[in-house]
Amino acid sequence: MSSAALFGYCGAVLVGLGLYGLITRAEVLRKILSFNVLGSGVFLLFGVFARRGAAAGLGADPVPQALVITGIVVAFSATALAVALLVRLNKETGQIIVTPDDSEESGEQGATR
Amino acid sequence: MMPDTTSFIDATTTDGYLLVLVIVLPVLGILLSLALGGKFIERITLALLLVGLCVAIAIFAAVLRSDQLVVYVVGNWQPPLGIALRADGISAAMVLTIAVIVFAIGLYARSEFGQQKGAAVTRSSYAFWTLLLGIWSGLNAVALGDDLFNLYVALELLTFAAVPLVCVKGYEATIKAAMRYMLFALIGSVLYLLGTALIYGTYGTLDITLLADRVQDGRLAMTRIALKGRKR
Amino acid sequence: MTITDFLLLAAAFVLLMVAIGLARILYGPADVDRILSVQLIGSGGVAVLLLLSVGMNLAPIMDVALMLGLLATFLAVTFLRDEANSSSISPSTTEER
Amino acid sequence: MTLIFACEVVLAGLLLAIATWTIVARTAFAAIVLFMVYGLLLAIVWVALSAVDVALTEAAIGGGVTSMLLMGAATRLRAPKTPVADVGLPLKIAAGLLCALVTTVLGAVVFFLPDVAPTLAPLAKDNLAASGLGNPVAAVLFVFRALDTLLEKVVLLLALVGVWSLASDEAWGGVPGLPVYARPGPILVFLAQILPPIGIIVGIYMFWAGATQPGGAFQGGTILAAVWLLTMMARLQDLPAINARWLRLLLVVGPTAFLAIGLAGFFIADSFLAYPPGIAKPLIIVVEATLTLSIGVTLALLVAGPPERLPQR
Amino acid sequence: MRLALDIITVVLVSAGGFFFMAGTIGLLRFPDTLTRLHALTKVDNLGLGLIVFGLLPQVESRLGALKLIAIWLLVQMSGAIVSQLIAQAVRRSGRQT
Repeated sequence: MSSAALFGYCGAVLVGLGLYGLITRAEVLRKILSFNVLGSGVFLLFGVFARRGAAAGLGADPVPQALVITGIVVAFSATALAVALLVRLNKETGQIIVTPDDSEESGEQGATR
Repeated sequence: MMPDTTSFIDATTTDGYLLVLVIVLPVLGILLSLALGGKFIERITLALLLVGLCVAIAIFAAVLRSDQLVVYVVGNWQPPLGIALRADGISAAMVLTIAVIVFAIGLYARSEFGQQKGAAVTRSSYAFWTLLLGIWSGLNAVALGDDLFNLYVALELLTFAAVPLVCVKGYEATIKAAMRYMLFALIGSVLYLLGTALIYGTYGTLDITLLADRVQDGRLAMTRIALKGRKR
Repeated sequence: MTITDFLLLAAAFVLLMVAIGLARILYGPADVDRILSVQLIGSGGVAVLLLLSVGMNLAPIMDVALMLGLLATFLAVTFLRDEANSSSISPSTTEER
Repeated sequence: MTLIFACEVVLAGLLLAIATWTIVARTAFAAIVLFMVYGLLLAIVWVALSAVDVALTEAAIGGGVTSMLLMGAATRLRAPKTPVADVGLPLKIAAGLLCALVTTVLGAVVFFLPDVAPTLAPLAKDNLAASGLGNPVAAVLFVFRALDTLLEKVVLLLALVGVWSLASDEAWGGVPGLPVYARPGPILVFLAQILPPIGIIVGIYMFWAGATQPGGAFQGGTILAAVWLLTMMARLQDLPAINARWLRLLLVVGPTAFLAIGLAGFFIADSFLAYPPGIAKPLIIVVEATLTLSIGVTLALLVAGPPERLPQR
Repeated sequence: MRLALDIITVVLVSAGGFFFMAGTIGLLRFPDTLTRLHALTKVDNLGLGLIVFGLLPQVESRLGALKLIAIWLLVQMSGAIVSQLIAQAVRRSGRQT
């Protein structure tokens, strides 16, 4: 097994783990964390493709590397926005989860200024 | 049909710069709105929208007239290394539709988010106009981008503008909705990226037109069908 | 065994030690214990990266070590900061179970 | 089995263990600390994959600032009165099966990858000289795929506008609610006094080195952001109000320079975002230098969150 | 000459690795946070320090050696300060419980 393949399997497991956390954890903060784990798994797969594409004296294909750098920054922006929404949600409702739709009436009340 | 792709070199067409313009115009507005702290943001947005509408019409006319793609190879770096913007009939129509709708929204929103003369810019008004520009830029980039990863960045641009717009009024129900939207957008974006990774790992390019030619029959036939629409 | 092999072996050994140490600290039970892990991954990670950098003769890896050391410090401070004005679901200084 | 592979196996095992723990940890605080360790470990993994540029970015942003952000969120959240229940066991099992399936399929994809990997590395290498840069990753980011990088800067700024838009109407234009020490202790103040000079030097070094070797605007900018946040936490510096003019100018100077030079490409080079040969490198250095500043300020403000109070007069 | 330098490296790096091991054992065996912190500082000071000095003979360029020492100094200094902060946090939490 090559090292690229090793980390490829690693990435595959991380994607599964992140997805599991996103589905099963109720707390939004934990969902955001899981999203970051999932994202890093995907980036790792990019890294594996980059490593496999090592050629012309370069240790890894620079194009996927650049994509991952852009991806990491975008994922951070997404996390920042999600966190800000969560903090605001918590301020409004006192909840750290997105409550299901049965509390829609209270939402309507909130909407009537 | 198309000649063999290996011999084909993309070239910027004479009207290609219009494609850049229609993506860059809203970006200019966003930068101005941040730099000026929201002063004149309403007027700037409407002016840019008007110019953008003209550019969109020009793109549509160019496609209609030449009956060919309008192409812009950014930085003159050919795909697969570089990024190309391409407008065929559908994307030109999309850009025009987007421009018309966003312009109409801008006119309509003046009553609610308009700025009073001399008054300091309010939160909702500032956020609305800036994010509207963001949506416009994102939509244009989605319609014109011909590169899977460029499309990803454009989709994120769209999401980050759309989510805060959902709750720009700040009511509890809208914040809940925005939170939900955000969570689904997170999953969607990361899975899209996963697909992009797999495609790059298999075919070594992200350019959609090149991909449509490289994807062979049998393997990933659905992808081929999905991409074929863009093939010339 | 060349010196390169030795350095890589040392890197693997240090990594293993850090891994075991991390497992212990992260287990808790108090959250203050967990903050120690930031410190451990900081110094241990720097050691591993320096060994790899010299062992594989790749100078840029040293920059990663520098980044790791610097960021670990900032992070430790962030956690301690939040530890200080503990509220809501931030760190519990008492034992969990 | 080579020694380096032994290293990698330990690394991979540790990474997966920490990742699993992050997902299943009981308290949010424990999960965040675990995630931080995970991020720093991931940086070592990227080194093992010969992607030093990514390793720097991961350590700085993926592990570093993201954990700061999450930690800040955890302290700001008020815990609900009722404990939060996760989904029931049947759904957990179903989700577990689904995720196991996803993992298996991805693992199979990795296993069945063709022997000859497709790559753009030779193409990038051939055009490296024409790009004017020595670092191929920087060349992809700022030359070959410059449009992505430009749009990504806009994404960052839009995210900031989005975060700000979540402020209350009264606090608009005010000061972000970064939780600061009530009374920072002397040790922290000392640290906040000596670390910034070092951080600034390292930050500038990262950006400067980026043209020829791994490093660049993101990595440098992140360090600047961390340094700035530290001084604000230690109360050596006040948080700025978001409508401060200098702040807004710093936010846009990088993207504006990038866009301006890109547009100038229409006239002085042959295309948008093309650089005229000969002065390509100085132009890109200007872009990167201003971007380092802008990214630093943007990241710090994203961590600091929406404005919460008006500045004191 | 080469051989002598290599021997220095092997000895110092091994000693550094030993302290990493000692630190890990300390983390595993010590009963409370403060003593575990004590074990951790051994890793910081001696483990990393010895490894850095062991690596110095292997670095060809003067700049590389300088960077190595700079990294060590940085980790050393921030490690000392952060340990202080952690100890403070431990004492505070001790009062609370």
